[in-house]
Amino acid sequence: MRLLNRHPTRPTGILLAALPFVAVLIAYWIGSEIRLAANPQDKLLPAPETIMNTAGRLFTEPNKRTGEILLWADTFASLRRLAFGVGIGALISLTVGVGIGLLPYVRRGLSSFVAVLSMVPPLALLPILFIVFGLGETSKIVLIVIGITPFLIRDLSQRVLDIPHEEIVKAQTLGASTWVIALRVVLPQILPRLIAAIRLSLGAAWLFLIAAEAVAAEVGLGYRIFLVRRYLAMDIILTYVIWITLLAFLIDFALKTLSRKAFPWLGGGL
Amino acid sequence: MRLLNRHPTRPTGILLAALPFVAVLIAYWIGSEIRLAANPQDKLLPAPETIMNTAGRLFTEPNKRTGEILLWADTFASLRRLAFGVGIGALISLTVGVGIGLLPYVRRGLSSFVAVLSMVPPLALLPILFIVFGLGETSKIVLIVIGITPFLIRDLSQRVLDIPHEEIVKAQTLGASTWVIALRVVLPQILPRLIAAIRLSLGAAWLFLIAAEAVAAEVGLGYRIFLVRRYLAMDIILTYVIWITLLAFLIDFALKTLSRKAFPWLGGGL
Amino acid sequence: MSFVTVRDVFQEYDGRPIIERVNLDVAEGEFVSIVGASGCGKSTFLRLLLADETPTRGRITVDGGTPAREPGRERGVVFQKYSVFPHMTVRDNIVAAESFPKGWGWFRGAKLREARARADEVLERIGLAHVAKNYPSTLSGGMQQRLAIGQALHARPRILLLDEPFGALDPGTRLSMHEFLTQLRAETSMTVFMVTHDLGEGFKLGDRVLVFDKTRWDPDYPERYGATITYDFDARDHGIPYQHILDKIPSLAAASEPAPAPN
Amino acid sequence: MSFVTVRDVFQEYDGRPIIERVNLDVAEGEFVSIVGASGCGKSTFLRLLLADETPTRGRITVDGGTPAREPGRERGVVFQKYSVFPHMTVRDNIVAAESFPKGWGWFRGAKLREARARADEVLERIGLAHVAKNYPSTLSGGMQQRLAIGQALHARPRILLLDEPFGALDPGTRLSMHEFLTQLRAETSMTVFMVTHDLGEGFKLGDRVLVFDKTRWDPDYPERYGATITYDFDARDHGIPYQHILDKIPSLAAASEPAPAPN
Amino acid sequence: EQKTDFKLAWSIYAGWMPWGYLDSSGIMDKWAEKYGITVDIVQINDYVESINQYTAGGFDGVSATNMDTLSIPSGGGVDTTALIVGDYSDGNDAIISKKATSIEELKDTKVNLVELSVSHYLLARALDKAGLAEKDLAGVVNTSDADMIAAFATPEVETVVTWNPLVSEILDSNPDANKLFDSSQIPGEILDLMVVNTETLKDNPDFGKAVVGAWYEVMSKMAAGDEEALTAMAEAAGTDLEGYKAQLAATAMFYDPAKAVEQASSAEMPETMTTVANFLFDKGILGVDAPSADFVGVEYPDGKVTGDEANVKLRFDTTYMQMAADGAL
Ligand SMILES: Nc1ncnc2c1ncn2[C@@H]1O[C@H](COP(=O)(O)OP(=O)(O)OP(=O)(O)O)[C@@H](O)[C@H]1O
Ligand SMILES: Nc1ncnc2c1ncn2[C@@H]1O[C@H](COP(=O)(O)OP(=O)(O)OP(=O)(O)O)[C@@H](O)[C@H]1O
Ligand SMILES: [Mg+2]
Ligand SMILES: [Mg+2]
Repeated sequence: MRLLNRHPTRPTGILLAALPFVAVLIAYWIGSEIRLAANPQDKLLPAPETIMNTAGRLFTEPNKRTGEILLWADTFASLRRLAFGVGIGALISLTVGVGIGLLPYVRRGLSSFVAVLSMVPPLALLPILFIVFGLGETSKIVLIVIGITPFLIRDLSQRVLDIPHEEIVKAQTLGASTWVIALRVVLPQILPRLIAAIRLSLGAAWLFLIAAEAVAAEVGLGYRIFLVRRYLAMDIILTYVIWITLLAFLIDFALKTLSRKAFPWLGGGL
Repeated sequence: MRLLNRHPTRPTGILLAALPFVAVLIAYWIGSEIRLAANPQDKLLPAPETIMNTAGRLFTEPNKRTGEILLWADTFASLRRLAFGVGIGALISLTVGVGIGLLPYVRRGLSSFVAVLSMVPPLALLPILFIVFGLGETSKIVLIVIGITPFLIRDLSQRVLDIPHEEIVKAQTLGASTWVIALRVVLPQILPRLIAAIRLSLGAAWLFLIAAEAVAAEVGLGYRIFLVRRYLAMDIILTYVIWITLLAFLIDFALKTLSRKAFPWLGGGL
Repeated sequence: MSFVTVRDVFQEYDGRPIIERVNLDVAEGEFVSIVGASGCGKSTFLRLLLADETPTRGRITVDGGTPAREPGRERGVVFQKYSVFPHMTVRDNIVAAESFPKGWGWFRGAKLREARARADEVLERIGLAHVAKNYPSTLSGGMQQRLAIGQALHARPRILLLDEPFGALDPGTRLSMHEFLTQLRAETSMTVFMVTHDLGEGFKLGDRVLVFDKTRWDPDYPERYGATITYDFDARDHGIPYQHILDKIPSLAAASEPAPAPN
Repeated sequence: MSFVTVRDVFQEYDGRPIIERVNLDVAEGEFVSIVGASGCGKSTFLRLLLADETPTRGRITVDGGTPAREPGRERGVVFQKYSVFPHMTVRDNIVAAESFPKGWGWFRGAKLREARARADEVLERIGLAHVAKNYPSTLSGGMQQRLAIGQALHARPRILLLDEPFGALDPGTRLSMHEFLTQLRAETSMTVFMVTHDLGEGFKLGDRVLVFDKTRWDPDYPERYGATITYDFDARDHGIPYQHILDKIPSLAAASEPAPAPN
Repeated sequence: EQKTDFKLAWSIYAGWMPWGYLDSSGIMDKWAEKYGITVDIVQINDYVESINQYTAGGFDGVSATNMDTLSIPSGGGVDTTALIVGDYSDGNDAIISKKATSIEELKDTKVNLVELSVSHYLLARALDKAGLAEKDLAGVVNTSDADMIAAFATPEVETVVTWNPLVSEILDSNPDANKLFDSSQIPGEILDLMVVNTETLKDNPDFGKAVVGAWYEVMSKMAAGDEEALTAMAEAAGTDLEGYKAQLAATAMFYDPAKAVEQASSAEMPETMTTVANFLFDKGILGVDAPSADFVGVEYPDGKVTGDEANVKLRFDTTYMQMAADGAL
């Protein structure tokens, strides 16, 4: 039988899915053992149990001075920035995307500009950004917005253009104005796509967040990683990396679920 | 007439397209004038002509010590890294993507692993990367590969799954083995998608390149930007930013053209 | 007493003529079927009637008014696909025909309740009351087209334009849709233009059948000339004997297909 | 002397029965048309014949062999869509029928030239020689289906399976495809199974017409029971008078469509 | 112009940790209130970015080294005054090698460091003292300070130049690494300052008084070994009390304002600054338009000027530190 027609049984499937994770864990464990055997003080690949201990401590032990648990404070601060950045980016891109997709005038005026914008490396502009928006929360949020919005706009405006012309014509024959078409025909139909596009750009959003927090912040996941990187405290870094991965996964899952629940008319599509 | 039915005339259209670019230039020019009026030596927003002069110098004047023109050396080094990183990422993702999309066993084994991998923030793993791959070219290329491959794999494997089942069945009725199906039915059909996916992930690739070059390098566009940031030589930074934008644009255009030329069977699609 | 008047209409795309010198007078309440080979410009002509496009030359007027510049409520339309809004329930699709001309495209409170009640009546009449709360994607093709027609009619257009409305349906469904349309026609007295690929359908439903074809043909430059109305059949009393039309215009049968090479 | 033997075949999806207790004997060279309401499981049955799926229960054998576990060269197939490879030229699509069983799926040098020559012959016969170097996307729907059939036949299968092969074509093209298929049939003597929505087509082309329908029906749980072969008509000599079939099995006409509510 | 709200930026470094404590302990606020102003102290992780921000006008003052002050704000035309001379690096910056045992052995090898930083300067001085020049090396590789420890752990990196806490971190985890040279061999050349905009300071002497007053209150606490204050600083630096004390040991803090005044007025200062200016000019950091190394003028407490007298952009001013020393604040 051809390999492509062979389906694993249920238990085999679960085993297969677990395999790469287990392999990575074992590889790490071996690497860590080797390094620690050579130098028990090695910080690069701390033993798994060290990481577990550190993680336990980070998640539960409050800072003596301030009384708050740093990891949660960092998480909260970072998620807040992420939410604002992505939220503002989504709002801008919805407006501009619908404009570009629906109105020929706006399309002519903005589409090549957005195309060029999306090519500018935002990290290189960090100094200017910080000077224009200050070093507070604004500049971090703005970096996320600048980083993801051109992509979102291009994706959404393409989706607006993909809406069958027939639907737009139909709406016009029912007497809809441009405004009503944007609001009642186009907007609801690109909302699921907005969620999909946000899911795609969340990776970039995290990246920009971490980069911005590395430059100027007093709290935040990226800040903490940056701070302890100087001491090569890999147990803390790895805890944070795993935690960020988990958060990213949860956010992605939440968005996917939201999309399925909120848009029943998609009928399983997307 | 509804706004959505109004099309700008040709000259109006060109005017509209130029408008945002001109607006940005003027805004910059005014900002620069104001700052330079306050402090003629201000480095943050150099006058446009200063940038022009700097750019002219950067593109033509060889370095006194080494005799080579730094900008071209930087460009060459960065493009080389980019090409290797993207090329290796493309090869890996083609193989793995076809595997995941075509073979149920591989799909069960790898798809959730890749999904988790794509959530890991690569920048936070830089220290481990350096130790494993050294500080040379390898680690920079590997950062690009790690940064873009999970996305490429997910995109490509989805495209493989999107190939109509009918085509796969048809190939089987013509006697094709799994290998032949992968090679002659699936691969050629996802190549255009590979190019599209690469175009989408080039922004991220640049980002990772710049980040890697900021950490350790002797030459490269990102290296230079971070180096001259030490004395706030915004004229050089802006020249480099514009140059990177231009390069990104050219690469994107080249890939688009390649896709159109190399895959005539798409018939205008994509 | 011509209601829809088409005068010397030409349409070109990128300098390529598609439709040439079309003249037509249609009385109010007439049902006009349009047939022709694939790609000859039937849909284009419908778009011109719809005012979705403006003809390169010539003018199309309704009831002696000025030519429309964009689609509006006086012209209803049903396409082969994409004629209903996928993100609205069946009932909301009907309500949309009332609420879209309003400022925000929405009804609220009492108005919404009234509009919904009227929509339910419409659904009852078109036999979709039992799926009022479903989304179109859960409906069969025939039900979707029925909804599209119901929606178009609920806006009370003076002209109804149909572009192969039953083209994607299977023969059984098609027959039942014919019945449905005939029934609706009996209740209102709209002017209808219907493009179809199926000659039988055209003659069965239409009062007139227009045939679009090229009158001039340059074998070296097949795209040099556009199509125009070459025949205008009276199709009342089922247009018997329409079967002979194929003998007169063989291109209708071959449609998009070149004849198989002799071997 | 049964060639294709179907014995007590059941098929379920997620515990939902689609096909129940199907038994069938088909002689070599027979042309079997399959009709039935939309969604009753015709395509599913064809997939079982194709060995693209394995029946939940029962067995399907060809020429007394063991049941196939996956599609192979002995069964050719043409679907309504996606039956040709879009990334290969028309000629390469035919060559693929020869080269795919080879290790790398490629021919080179002299072998390639020979295969191409043979492919050109096939193209000549199916009337596509003039577009040998085109890509399928530039072909009309009818030409694509003709290519799909030519490609399937070039692999010399013992059984040909057709799933609504002409479903997406307009009536004129459809007629010419009927002719084409009849002609090809005359040349080879394959066993053919064809699913169609068009009763007339089924009777015109088939030697036998199988009707799939549910024999049991629970109004509260419409999905409780599956379909099976309820009629097996002899359709030789054009199966006259097939028109009465609609009186016997009205569900064929209504197809996917619920009857319009009376008003 | 006269104003009442001021902003200072600082970044994490052993000698600058008091700035964070100044802010969190409320000492700054107390002094600011005394003079009827507010001073906002902002921590910035990226040192270069903090100076850039100051240069661009985002802050009224910033913690910086003498070298970076000369190159970025002063070189950028922002007239800057060194308000506080906090310390000089007394071993905080070091050249560490895995193989080489002397500077001479660095010949034809690569050195990893943050280019154009004080590390680079330290290397240049070390090479100079050994009779070598940078071109005798196989090259310098720009390496981010945040990744210096990881870099040193990779096989191809042989020599790094960096600062604390990275120096102690590297020496601790690599017992066989050799410290070839450190800043204690060039005492007083790498100064850690708090620099402020000259014009702002001139128009708002209260700003200078409040900041200097607050700073020396914390200095006295540190000098007295106040555990609470030192622990807070240690934590902010991401280390513990022991670790921080070790870092301070390699920092010649001027706990006593009089010592700071003495350093700023010392006779070596013009010489040091000239060396620094030459280094900067040599590296092209003073800008392409800079005609020579002495294109920026530096003024010393006694009114002496090195460099271009018409373009004085960096001023060492001991007025306020003297006030602190005199207890006049
Ligand atoms: N917007 C457009 N721009 C350029 N060419 C167009 C456009 N719309 C239609 N055409 C061309 O005009 C010709 C007629 O198209 P049209 O859709 O009106 O044909 P049709 O008679 O409706 O065909 P079919 O029966 O296949 O629907 C075609 O050759 C088509 O390619
Ligand atoms: N892979 C599958 N998984 C689950 N359900 C399926 C699958 N394939 C088909 N079905 C279900 O089986 C039923 C029969 O489908 P099938 O495609 O065989 O019908 P059909 O008779 O070919 O219909 P049509 O005339 O519309 O093509 C349908 O209800 C369909 O939803
Ligand atoms: Mg058409
Ligand atoms: Mg089917």
